[in-house]
This record gives sequence, structure tokens and C-alpha cells, in this order.
Amino acid sequence: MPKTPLLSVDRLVFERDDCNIFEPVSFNIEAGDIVQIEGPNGAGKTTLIRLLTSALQPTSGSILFSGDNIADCHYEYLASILYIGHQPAVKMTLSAEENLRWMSPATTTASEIDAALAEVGLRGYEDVPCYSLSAGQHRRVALARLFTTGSKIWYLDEPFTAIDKQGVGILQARMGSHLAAGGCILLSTHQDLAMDKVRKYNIEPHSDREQQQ
Amino acid sequence: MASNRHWTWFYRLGSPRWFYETTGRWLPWLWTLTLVLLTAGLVWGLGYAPQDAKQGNSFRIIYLHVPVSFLALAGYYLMAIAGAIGLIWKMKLSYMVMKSAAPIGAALTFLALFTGAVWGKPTWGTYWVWDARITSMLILLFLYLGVLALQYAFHSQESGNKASAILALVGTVNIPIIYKSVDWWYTLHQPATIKFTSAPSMHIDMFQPLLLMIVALYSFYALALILFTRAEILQRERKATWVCELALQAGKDSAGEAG
Amino acid sequence: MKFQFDSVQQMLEMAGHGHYVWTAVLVSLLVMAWLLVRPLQLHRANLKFIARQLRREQRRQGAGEKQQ
Amino acid sequence: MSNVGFTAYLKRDLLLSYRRLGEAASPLMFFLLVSILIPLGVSPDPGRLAELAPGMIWVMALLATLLSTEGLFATDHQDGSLEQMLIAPQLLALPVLGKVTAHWLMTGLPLTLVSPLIGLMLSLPSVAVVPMMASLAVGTACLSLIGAVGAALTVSLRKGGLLLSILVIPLYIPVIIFGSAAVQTAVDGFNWLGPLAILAAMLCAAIALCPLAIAGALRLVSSN
Repeated sequence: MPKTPLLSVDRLVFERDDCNIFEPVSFNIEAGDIVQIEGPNGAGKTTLIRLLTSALQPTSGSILFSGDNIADCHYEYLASILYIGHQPAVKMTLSAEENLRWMSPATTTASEIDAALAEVGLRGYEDVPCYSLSAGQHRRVALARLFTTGSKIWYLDEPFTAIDKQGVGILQARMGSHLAAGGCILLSTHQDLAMDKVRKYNIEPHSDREQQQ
Repeated sequence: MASNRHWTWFYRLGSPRWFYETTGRWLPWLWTLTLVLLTAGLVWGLGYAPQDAKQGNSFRIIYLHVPVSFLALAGYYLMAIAGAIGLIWKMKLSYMVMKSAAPIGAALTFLALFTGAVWGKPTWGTYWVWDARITSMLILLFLYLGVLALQYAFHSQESGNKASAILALVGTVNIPIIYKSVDWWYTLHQPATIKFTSAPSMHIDMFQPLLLMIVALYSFYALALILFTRAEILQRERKATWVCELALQAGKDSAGEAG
Repeated sequence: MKFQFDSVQQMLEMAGHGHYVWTAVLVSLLVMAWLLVRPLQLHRANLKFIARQLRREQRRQGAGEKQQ
Repeated sequence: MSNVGFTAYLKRDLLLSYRRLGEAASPLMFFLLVSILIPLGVSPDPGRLAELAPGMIWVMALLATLLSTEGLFATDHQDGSLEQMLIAPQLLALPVLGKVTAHWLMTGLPLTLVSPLIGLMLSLPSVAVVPMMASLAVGTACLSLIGAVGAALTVSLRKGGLLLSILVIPLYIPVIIFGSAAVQTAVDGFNWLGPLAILAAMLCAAIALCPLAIAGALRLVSSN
């Protein structure tokens, strides 16, 4: 009997205003896999990731989580994913530490929070309100979640935007250890990753859309 | 799936093309019916119905005011139900019906208010009174305008549809509450000397044309709704092959007429 | 059933209430007519728009073939 | 994730408002300022003010609540927190209710607490002060819930504020009718518990239904 993949996407189609966004998407992800979504701007990378997080409902096609449709095991599925989108979801009036505490599992200890912030280079900024931090630092606060989360599946939408080279290195190291621990990652980025066995998935804009423009 | 077979009529009903073609066959009949009923009802009501003992001839406005108000309110429920069907079964046609019902309902509500005001002047001596029913009608107008405004506020057709469907549903839950509370508010403030709310018992000769006008307005409403929906279908389905063929055919016909 | 007025003139006047009744009737008929004419206009405009787009598409394809 | 559930969002929104007290206090300031306009605009005569007071206080409270409703989901939508809330592993109605409760605690409750002062300034008879506070406490909670539906529907629109008021004011009408009626009946010396009970019934219905409508609106509309 073939092993059920951790995540299985089958002929996923999304229409917005009667217009198909991309050609049907199908792929499987196993534990330990990292998939990089590629495609030109506006191809629907963000839309695809939001479909996977179930923030959007697909027009047709299915997403299976360990063989079950995610609609049938919704909360179980949501509890095992981590999504970091374009906007960092950081509150300006809260400090870096308060923001990370809010975004991390309840069981996270104070020292784990401090360690995570130190990992992303925010040592010394823990108690600074976020409005006095830069855009790159806001992203770092959001990305510090990667060091506190217990989620198995990571969805990262352009995680390296506004992050410097050194930061990218740290994040990739963390991603590597996540994969080694049996997690999986799906991310969209235009950068080439310095990691082994990155699978690339090319997303194609639907042929409808070219006609329209 | 075989178990879904008895649902096919439902989905066929949801097909814009099926709707467009079927209503296309109905239209000539509906036009005739509407025009005949409206003419008959108006002539009967304005010319043949006996005049009211107290109000004189101004009471003849009732033949427009009551049917129009009736349809204005019924139209809101129709709109909300269409929106709910759209939300639940994701049926595109249903949203189109909802979108078409909004301007018709708003126009009829406006007419109800207008005819009410014109009727009020000779009867009560003033164009506007904060009477329970008039106030409720005014609120209904704003509910309609809200749905319309929300529909067009979104760039995305789909978001507009969903948002106005939700708003229409919220409004539906609210309408009975609004009506009851306005009614209660009115009894609280109503001066004891004037009473408009008690409906005068109508003579049968006056009632028959009213009934006819209500039927005529139903027919009119159906006609207007179908016409608006058909225009909306063409716009939404403009990329479908059958619509393209239709457009080319229409182009040829008009070119033929011109030549 | 009997016609209530002796003459057209009388029917227009309606014993002093004529202008109320006839304003209500006129405005109602105007609005109702608009509700029927407006969708017909939209219907025709949509058809025209689609036809124009199709013709443009055809021209473009024709031009493309000539170039080849 | 820890940030699930009613209390988590309630506490968080309270903390966020506390960090920006100036902004959070603006509905209250609005309420106080508009009450100055009435004697200036109508008449300083205590008799006439007393006659207008029940209705005016309610109209002002309604507008003050409406003013603050727009921001209920807007900042969360802009900074991406709303997206995270939508995919939290739990019933969306719970955090929604938490946020609305926080909104009421920051607007409706302070309005209720300062209303005796406004009553004093507008020469509201003292028998009506308790009914006014009771009706405002219950009524503004209804207003917060109903307003949140409008805020959710318009959250993704850039200029949603004006549209929001068009959508929401007609739905506010039953609340203002029974709210001001409670005060008015107390002024007239009758039993004001009747209108208040109806207001409380409306609040129960709103607590049951509004979070569902808000959650539906956020899911369907904000995502596109």
C-alpha cells in the first residue's frame, strides 16, 4: 500500500470573478520536503498559499492532510500549520517580546522567547515598542515565530523580503533543522535557496488571464 | 453521482443560459400580461371605482400606493432569499437575481413614499407625517440603498455579491424588529386626536380593482426582475460561447435593418 | 359598474384632487417605465460591447495571419 | 497557539487600546463636545433642554459609537493580524466576540459612566439618570455588535467609514427607539423596565446572531 503523503494537493483551481487565476495545481508534500513556489509576479503565488491555509476556498480541487480533506479535519489541520504572510501581523504599540509572545504557543517559556528574539538578531530590542523598529525588524519579529512554533507545516510567503544576507542565512539554517525534524515547508521566494533538495513548483497563470489583458 | 440526480433541475435552474433562454420565451407573454393588467387596473381604479365618502377622489392613489408598497417589501425578502441561496449553494444566477432586485426594490420603495406623500397632502393636510408605516418605508429605502451602495463599493464583483447578500440577510432579520419597534414608538407618540393606522373597511367595488392592481404589480415586478437579470447575465457571461454567438447574431440583425 | 365622471375634463379635475392623483400616477408610470427601459438599454449595450470586442479580436487575428 | 479564544482577544484589544489611550478616548471626547453644541445650538433654557435630553443623549451616544466602529477590524486587516485570526484553529465567532466586548468596554461603558454628567448639563430630571445609565449600558452593547457587522463588511474597502454609517444606521433604529423610550418613560414617571427589558432581549439576540454574521463577513469579504 502506498504511503499517504502529509499533504496532497489535487487539481486545485481558484476563480476570482469568473476568471481562473492559475492552471490547476497538483503536488504532494512528504515530511522533510521543502517546496519553492515560483512564477512571475501576479501568477497567484500568494493566492495559492492562502488557499492552502484555508483562508480562501478553492473553486474546485482538493487539499488532503494525511489523507483527509482539510474541511473534515479543519481545526486539527489549522493547529499543525504556521503561516507567515506579506504583512507581518506585528502590532506597533506592543514590544517585540509581547508580539512574539502573542504569536507563539501558550507553552512557550520566557527564556524561549528571549532566545528566539536573539536568534533573529533582536537582542536588546525585546522591550522596544515596534513602532520604533524598522520594516526589516518587523519581519524579523514575525519570523522569530519559526523558533518558537511547534507546527509541522510551514507556509511562508516571501519570507526573505527586507531581510539582510546574514538574516537569510540564519533563517535557512532554521528551516533546515525543521526539515530534519520531520517538518515540511512550502514557501514562495524569488531567491535561490542555499539548501539541498529544494523542489521547485512552477505556477502558471491561467491562459484565460492573458486573453483578458 | 447518481444520488444527486434529483438535484439536476436545481442546477439547471442555476444555469444562466437556461434562465436566459427560458425567460426569453416567456417575455412576450409577460409583457402583454403586464401591460393589459396595468391598463385595466388603472382605468378601473381611476375611472370606475366609486369615490370614497370621506377622502373623495384623492383616495384613488391607493391603487398605486398599496400595490407598490407591497412589492417593495416583498422585494426585499426576495432579494435576501436570492442572496442566501447564492451564499449557501454558491449559485451565480442567484447573485444576479439579488443584484437585479436591489434597484427595482429601491425604486418601488421611493414610489411608495412619493405616492404616500402626495396622498397625504389632501387627506391629512401635510406631505409628511412621522406615521409608523411611512417611517418604516423610509427605513426600508435606506436598507435598499445600503445594499446597492455596498454592492458597488467593491472592485471585485464576487466580494460585492457576498457582502450585499450578508447585509440583505442581516436586514431581513432586522425588518420585523424595525417594524415592530417603529409601530410601538408611534403608539407612544401618537397624538390621541388623529388616527391613520386603522384601515377603513373597503367596499367590494373599491377592493376589486385594488386586487387587480396588486396582481398587475406582481406581474410588473417579475417582468422588471427578469429584464434586469437578463442584462446582468450578458455582462457576467460575456466570455461564454453562447453569449458571443448571441452578440454576433444581434450585430447582424441590426446591420440588416440598417441596410 | 359605472364610469364615475361625466366628462374627461371632470376626470382630470377629480373634484379638486386631480393634480394629486395625476401627479402620483404620472410619476409612478415614469419610474415604472424606467424600470423596464433601463434593463433593455443595458441589454443592448452589453450585446454591442461584446460584438465590438469580438470584431476587434477577429481583426487582430486577420492582421496576424497577413503578417505571416 | 496561545492566541485563541474569547479572553485572549479581549485582553489583547484592551491592552492595545490602553497603549493608545488618546485614540481610545476620542468617542468619549466626541460625546462630551457634541453635548456642548446642543445648548448653544438650540437654547440654554433648562425646560427645553430637559425635553430634548433623553433623545439627544441617545443620538450622541449612537454617533460616538458609530465613529469608533470603523477601526474595529481595519487595523487588524492592514497589518495582517486578521489573516492570522481567520486561520486560528477555533470557532471564529469567539475571538470576534472578544474583540467586540473589548470595543464596548472602551466605548459604550465609558459613555455610560459619563452620561450622568451630560444629563446634568442638559438638565435631565434626576429620576431618569439611573434608567439612562441602564439603557445606555445595554443599548451601546447592541450598537457595538451591530456596528461590528458593518465594520466587517466594509473592512477591505479603503473608504469604508461613510459607507459603514449608511449600512448600519438603519439597523440601529430599534435600539435608539427603546433606549430613548426607557429614559423618556422614566421622565414621565412610568415604569421604565419594559423598554429596558426589550433592549435586553435585543442584546441577547444580537449576542447570538451578530458574531456569526461578523465571522461570515470576515471570511467571505476580507479575503478577496
